[in-house]
Amino acid sequence: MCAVSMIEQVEEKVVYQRPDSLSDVPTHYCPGCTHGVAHRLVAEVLDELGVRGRTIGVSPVGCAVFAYKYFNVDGAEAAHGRAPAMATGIKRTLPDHVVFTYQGDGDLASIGLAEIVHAATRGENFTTIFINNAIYGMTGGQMAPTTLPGQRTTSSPLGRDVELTGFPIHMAEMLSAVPGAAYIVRRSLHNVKEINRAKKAIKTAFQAQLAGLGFSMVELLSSCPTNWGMTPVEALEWVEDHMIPVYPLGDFKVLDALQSVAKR
Amino acid sequence: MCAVSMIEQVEEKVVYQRPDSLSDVPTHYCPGCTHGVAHRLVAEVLDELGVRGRTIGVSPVGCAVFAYKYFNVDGAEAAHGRAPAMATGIKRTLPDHVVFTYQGDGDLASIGLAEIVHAATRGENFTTIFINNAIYGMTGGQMAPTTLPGQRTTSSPLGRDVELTGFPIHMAEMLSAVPGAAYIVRRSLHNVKEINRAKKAIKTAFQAQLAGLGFSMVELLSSCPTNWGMTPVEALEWVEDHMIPVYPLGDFKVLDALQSVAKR
Amino acid sequence: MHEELIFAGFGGQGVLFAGQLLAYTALAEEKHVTWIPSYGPEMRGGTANCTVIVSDDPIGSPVSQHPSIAVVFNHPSLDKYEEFIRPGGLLVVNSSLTMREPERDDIDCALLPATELANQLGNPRVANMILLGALLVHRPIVTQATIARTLANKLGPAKADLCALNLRALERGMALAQGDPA
Amino acid sequence: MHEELIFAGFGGQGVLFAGQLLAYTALAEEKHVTWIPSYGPEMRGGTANCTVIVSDDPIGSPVSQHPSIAVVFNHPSLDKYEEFIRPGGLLVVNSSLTMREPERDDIDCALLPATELANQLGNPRVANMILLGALLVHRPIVTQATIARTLANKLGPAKADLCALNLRALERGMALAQGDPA
Amino acid sequence: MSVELLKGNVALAEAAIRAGVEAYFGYPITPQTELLEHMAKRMPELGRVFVQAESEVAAINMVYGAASTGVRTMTSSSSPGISLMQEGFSYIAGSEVPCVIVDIMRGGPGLGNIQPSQSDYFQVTRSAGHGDYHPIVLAPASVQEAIDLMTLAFDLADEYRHLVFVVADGLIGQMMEPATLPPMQPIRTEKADWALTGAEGREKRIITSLELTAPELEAVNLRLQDKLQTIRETEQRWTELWTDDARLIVVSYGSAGRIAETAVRRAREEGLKVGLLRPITLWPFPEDRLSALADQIDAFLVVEMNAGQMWEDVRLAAGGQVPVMFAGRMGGMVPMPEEIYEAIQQLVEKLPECPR
Amino acid sequence: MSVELLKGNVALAEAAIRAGVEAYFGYPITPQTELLEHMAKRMPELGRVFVQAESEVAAINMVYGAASTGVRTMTSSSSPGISLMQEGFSYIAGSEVPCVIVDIMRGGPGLGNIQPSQSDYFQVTRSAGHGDYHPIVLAPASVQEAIDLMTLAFDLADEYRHLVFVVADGLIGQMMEPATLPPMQPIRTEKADWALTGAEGREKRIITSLELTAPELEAVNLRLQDKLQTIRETEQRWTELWTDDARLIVVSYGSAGRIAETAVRRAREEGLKVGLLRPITLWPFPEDRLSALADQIDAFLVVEMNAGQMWEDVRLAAGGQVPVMFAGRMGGMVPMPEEIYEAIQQLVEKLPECPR
Amino acid sequence: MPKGRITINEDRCKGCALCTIACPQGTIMLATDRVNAKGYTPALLVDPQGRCTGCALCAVACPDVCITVYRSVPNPQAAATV
Amino acid sequence: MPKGRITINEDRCKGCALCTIACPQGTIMLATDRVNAKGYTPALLVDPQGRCTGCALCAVACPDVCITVYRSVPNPQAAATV
Ligand SMILES: Cc1ncc(C[n+]2csc(CCOP(=O)(O)OP(=O)(O)O)c2C)c(N)n1
Ligand SMILES: Cc1ncc(C[n+]2csc(CCOP(=O)(O)OP(=O)(O)O)c2C)c(N)n1
Ligand code: SF4
Ligand code: SF4
Ligand code: SF4
Ligand code: SF4
Ligand code: SF4
Ligand code: SF4
Ligand SMILES: [Mg+2]
Ligand SMILES: [Mg+2]
Repeated sequence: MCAVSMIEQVEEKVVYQRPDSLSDVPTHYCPGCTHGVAHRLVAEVLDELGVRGRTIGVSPVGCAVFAYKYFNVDGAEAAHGRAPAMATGIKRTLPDHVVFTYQGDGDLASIGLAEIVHAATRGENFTTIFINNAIYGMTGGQMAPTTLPGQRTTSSPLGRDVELTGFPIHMAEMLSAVPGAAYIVRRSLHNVKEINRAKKAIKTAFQAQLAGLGFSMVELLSSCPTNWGMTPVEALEWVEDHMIPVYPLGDFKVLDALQSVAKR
Repeated sequence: MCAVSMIEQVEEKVVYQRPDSLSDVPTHYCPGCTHGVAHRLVAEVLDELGVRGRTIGVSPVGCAVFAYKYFNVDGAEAAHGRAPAMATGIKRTLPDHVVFTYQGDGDLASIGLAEIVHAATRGENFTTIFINNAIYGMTGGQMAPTTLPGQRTTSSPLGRDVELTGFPIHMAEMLSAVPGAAYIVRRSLHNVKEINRAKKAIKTAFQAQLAGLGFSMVELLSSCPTNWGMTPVEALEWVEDHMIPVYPLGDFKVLDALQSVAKR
Repeated sequence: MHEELIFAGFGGQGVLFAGQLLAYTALAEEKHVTWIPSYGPEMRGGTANCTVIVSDDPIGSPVSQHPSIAVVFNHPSLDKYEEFIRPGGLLVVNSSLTMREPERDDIDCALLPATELANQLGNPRVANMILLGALLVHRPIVTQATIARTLANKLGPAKADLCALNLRALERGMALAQGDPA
Repeated sequence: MHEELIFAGFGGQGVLFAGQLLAYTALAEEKHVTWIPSYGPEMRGGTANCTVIVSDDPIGSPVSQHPSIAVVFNHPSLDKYEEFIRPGGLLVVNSSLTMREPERDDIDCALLPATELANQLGNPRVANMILLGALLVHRPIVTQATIARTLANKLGPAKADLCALNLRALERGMALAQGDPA
Repeated sequence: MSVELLKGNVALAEAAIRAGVEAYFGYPITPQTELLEHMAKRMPELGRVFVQAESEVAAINMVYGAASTGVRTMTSSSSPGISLMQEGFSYIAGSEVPCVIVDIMRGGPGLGNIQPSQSDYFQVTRSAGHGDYHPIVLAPASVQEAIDLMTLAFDLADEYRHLVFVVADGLIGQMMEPATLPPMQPIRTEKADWALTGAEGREKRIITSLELTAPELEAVNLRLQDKLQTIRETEQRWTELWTDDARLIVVSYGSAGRIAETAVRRAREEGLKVGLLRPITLWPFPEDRLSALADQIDAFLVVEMNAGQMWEDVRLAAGGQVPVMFAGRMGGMVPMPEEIYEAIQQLVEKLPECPR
Repeated sequence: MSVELLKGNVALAEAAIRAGVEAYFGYPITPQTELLEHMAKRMPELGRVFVQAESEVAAINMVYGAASTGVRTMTSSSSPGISLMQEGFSYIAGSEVPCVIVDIMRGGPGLGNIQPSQSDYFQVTRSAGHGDYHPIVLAPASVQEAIDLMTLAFDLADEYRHLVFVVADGLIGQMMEPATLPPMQPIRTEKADWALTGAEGREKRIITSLELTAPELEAVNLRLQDKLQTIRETEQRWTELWTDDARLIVVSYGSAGRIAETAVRRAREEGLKVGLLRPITLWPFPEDRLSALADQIDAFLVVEMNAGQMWEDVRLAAGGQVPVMFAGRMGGMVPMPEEIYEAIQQLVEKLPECPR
Repeated sequence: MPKGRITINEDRCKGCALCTIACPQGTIMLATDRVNAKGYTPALLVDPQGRCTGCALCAVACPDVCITVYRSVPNPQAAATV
Repeated sequence: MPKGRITINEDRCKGCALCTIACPQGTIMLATDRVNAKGYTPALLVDPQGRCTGCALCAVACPDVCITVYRSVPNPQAAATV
């Protein structure tokens, strides 16, 4: 009785629901793939900053190729690795708009390396969300430049041999050395705490862009249960146990100017 | 008289002459262009290491496009910026041969950025001679990624504007961060002392390759009197006064293993 | 004889393997045969399909818009393929993972709770064999004997038990299909 | 009238400018005209050449394998172009920087120590005008008056002195050419 | 509109500016570099976008991005650079955004040289990248025509939401010739209804060339083919001289075309019944006019600075009615009027006396 | 040689290995990835070179390097990746080093999709890069033929020091079919007299595509054109069925060709006088045989998985003697035997009764 | 301890179980008895004792944005009557 | 102080003058009276007092490898006779 009357005396409010910047459609991602989490975080940030209506997203070629369907903003689908060049063309002609690229590690660190490094070097004022899952997801699990030493992939069946293929490439570190970069950090999506930290970073990156400070990138360690051959839960453990030791989380470049901005 | 008899009593020996690894042909370089000096140093090193007969040089697209004519070794002419990829193909099939690329800054740092970074990342065991003259020489003096802030070029007629085009790119520093790199240094060709230091570095780079230690690169600050609009002598002063402050000379990566090797 | 078959379900259900086993067996029986999977990003979301064509004549197209036989391992596949089957064709359904009956009345239908049956046999992964068994009862494309031989070759002596289990599942499927009056 | 001219020398000798001035002047005199430089890596080593075609008819090819006139500013250019001039053509030579006489006897030749003369006039860079002057005596393609006007327009009032100097050089070249019996 | 002495590359750049190009992205390459250099000077002056890209691959993808926002945009390059842009062209064609590309062709294959050549006719007319499409291709034969076609190029690009190439070679790019520039056009203010401008207060818009299922992608291709068919029917352009009573017609474009004109004029002076047809659109190829002429004449002579590429188009248009001969030079060699004249002469001698 | 059930992509890779390929360089792309993956497994096992390049641009330039040392080398990709290799192809053609490229075409333009398509026919036959040349192009219609042509490809590449393409699509690349692999060939030990091997004890050797002056580059091009002419005269390949008494001949290659065969067989069963000609070399195109057939028949029907590209070659070969019709699908749609049969039927009805 | 509840969009759910490990109250589990139209076993809130606090950690973890979270807050005027 | 001399390949010389500033003895200068076949004013050794030490700095500085350097070394047996 009492309990019942209690309930009558309280009202319920929604504390979590889908952000407006994320279209209400199912994604094609595999079960437990954290691409979906990354999408949601970006969408939440666009909502919070109130820039949905003047944002243009550039999708990569990779599993996120359909990102333009999922983000509820104007979008373009770039050629493999060329999202930073396409974003340059967009941002230069629409300097007051918010422009971001969403790229995988094959897209950004392999075929698109020159484009991302030069965009950062020129200090292009857009934001890049970099999904590092240590593999080529869409094409079925080949080795990426980010693949861990010894990691088995369909193009390194005996495990990545560093003698023949070299060591993993560290994009956040590399790009942080470039003067044109304003904000370069690495985060992970393997648990709720890190997901929340990742969201803060994404927000700061977009704030850097809004403040016109130059190139900003958030590298996100992400899972690929399908091509890693794990359950989604195992995959998150693998991110924590194997990826983070190779790809330490942290802030690699934060312009002083940002300290103030990020406060907003 | 006495002097005369003196002279009769001495014999004369050649202390300097053209190295065998440099073909006895005139070059097409402009008067005072230090590309010629870089060529000679590489040739002298190949002679001293006695590897001329098993060396393959890869020419760039740039003023050094005819390097294959000048070096008295087997040679290939790569596509613009792709010399590291071509060298990878050559070295992988001829692992016991000595392979080097000779590239300008437009070739290596602009269009060919992905190829050089990935060759270094894979630890390809060849040597790169990188001629940084802060300009696109062959095409008539356009801005390069290495062009100094404020420097006037035919594509930055009011001087390089860092707001729009970013700051100069530092390849030696960038590549030194890559695990696959064994030896990465920057030298200059603006006077005899530095020329001699440059030669030592070139020798060490080739020794690193002979020892199978991985990727080696010597960045050489070089002059372009023609496109800088200076006399050859003024151009060397400009290297010293303006380039070196932006591109500090030094050793950015030297594998410990090399200390011993270089002694040889 | 010319049959165009589609096997459709999730990854992990042995969909592609069932198709390949049929293809290898048809080859052993010296028939013309092609096998082709659905490939690329369609795989995202974990669906797995393949088309097998078995014929007495050389095969032109290895893909088919109107298969004569569809073997559906789950509900989405039922929804996707039922309509495309040629009239007079055959639809084999894993009723364990489908939430409705087939609607077509111009085709033969065989419904088996293959996943449950497989669980009874101790391994959910052999549901594919149960469905294949039912298929062969309705359309004797290849003989049980050749399948047994082919399977033995493929799995090799090391996996003899697995082979046995698969054959039991095949027989289970055949038995059930004989029983039911489709 | 249809003349195909080649101007050849080093960079810095005003080779291209001489050609352009002629082209602008011909345009002012409403003739058909084209100007085209040799371009690209040929520039390495500092050579500078251009081809000017002046004609009463529309011009097809702006380049010429057999020019009717060659103006050579230095020795290498003399060696390179003498042989290609059409019979009956004209060769104007800067004898200050050439180490031999022309060999052809089926063409007109005008030799002037243009660099020395220019130095006498106080500026080695006007050797080009001296050679141009000589050229116009032998082949009056355009009038001195129009050149003067064109030059004034190009250089503008700011550079009046330079303009004057150039014209003096032009006249010097014409005078000499009139004098010499080529 | 005063007549000036203008360099082809500079004229192309300034004509684009006056046509309202808002963004230029390019990478230096001889013999088109003066175009980029003129843009480097002028675009910032005018508060417009100039970016020297890190490569041709980047340049064309920057163009793709800028074009997606609905501004007039362009790039320029030469043969090897155009090869590197192939993927980008294909994406642009698939997404149907308008842009203009200038290709100042040089001798190939490979690094080849920088001399004038027309050896990339197939590359631009047949397959500017993978997939089923043809860009619109305009070929000027003079500096003045280069200016006029540059303006047309932007109008066609916008009208059809398609790529338009302006192709020439070092002769036209490097030459100075008397020409007149058009007045400066105002920059368009209103944006097209497909352009990416931010989804504020409207449905979001997408620029993509991706269609995962075959039926969807076939539909896209059918639409694209319809568009190309319309272009084929409405945009064939050419000029002709002395074709009315000609027995032999020389077909030649661009630099080769202007040189051929000298040869044909000479042949007419000699009383030979020779005409000239100079295609201005290489795609759509002026096939209708050529087929019509094929009925009236005894032969075509195709003159190109390549091994015989447009030759195929002329043969297709002639449909076997009359012989189609070819005369060409390669590797940067420029055919001289004399040699073309000789080719004409020899051919005319072979021709049957005809009643007409 | 036992018959196995082999996947097209895997069969291509293993056939290349057995043909003695010493170095493979590639970048993943659907629908050819299994080829790269097979190489990743097998090449290291055999102590041969496998490198997953950072991009297709890098891959083709690695091939260029390896080919310069005189080893058998190859790469594989699909449409967008092939577009990125255009510059590299052109350099390889200009330097005349042998190599093999596999192109498993997909629907375009742009990213398009990964479904089977033949829409890059022009790209491979007309202009694999800038400059005047054609690569040799082989088009298998079955897994067995893919194996056989792979071996041939390396032999032709070496014989002519030229690029050889093996082109197919997802149907053949992804399909498993019964086929037999050839025995493993020993790796060649002696090197060609142009290969870069180090100048010890001999004149140095150069691999380049650069010729600065026009006369030199024209000479190079004339040599190249001679070589292509020889190839044209000696290497045209095709198969034909029921052409002897056919009134209508269907011309179709690769996947479309095998499907067309089903339709033509059906038509024969119905008593229609229809034949099939399936080009195996797309370049050189079997034009001589087609011209000969054009005399005997009433019409050609071209069937392609594109908007009509080989169609041009058939029209050129037919030289206007007989009508050349076209039926095609695009965007990854695979024509079904039924629809091809219908096209045949309709066409046959239109054909004039002929005495023969 | 605030009271909460969640609703899960079963059709969107891919049964990845990431929400189940994210929930500190252990009140989410995957269905064992059925699959959704996509063929996945959807997640369910199983919270007889009303332990869900509405902390939304599950929603933060869900890659497919299937979860909406509600939290009960005391109704002021009701509070007044207490 | 060792004695030296140099020979300069005049046809190859481009008159860039880099050798002239490299020479510590100041014994090299560019011709003023003539140009070579390429049209450049070649470098010359002007060393009446034999100040050239054969240090080869000029050769090291020359981009066109025009300079050959010789150095006189005491002839042992001659030395013996002294
Ligand atoms: C030019 C080109 N090359 C290759 C491909 C094939 N391809 C598609 S996605 C992809 C890599 C995807 O990996 P990644 O960028 O890491 O994204 P992920 O799928 O892992 O999120 C490749 C190689 C292509 N579409 N285009
Ligand atoms: C694909 C391609 N793009 C552009 C060019 C034109 N090009 C030739 S050399 C060169 C740059 C040369 O500059 P750099 O590499 O710095 O060499 P340098 O001449 O200064 O020694 C360019 C852009 C080309 N040949 N190929
Ligand atoms: S393949 Fe990997 S990255 Fe791609 S959707 Fe599946 S899990 Fe995610
Ligand atoms: S242009 Fe510059 S880099 Fe090139 S040769 Fe001349 S001086 Fe040297
Ligand atoms: S809101 Fe919190 S307590 Fe409730 S189900 Fe989600 S995670 Fe568990
Ligand atoms: S996390 Fe989302 S998709 Fe995964 S099981 Fe839970 S509700 Fe379903
Ligand atoms: S060797 Fe030494 S001293 Fe002699 S000229 Fe050369 S630099 Fe001068
Ligand atoms: S450095 Fe060499 S090229 Fe220059 S002036 Fe001296 S000798 Fe001549
Ligand atoms: Mg990835
Ligand atoms: Mg440079």
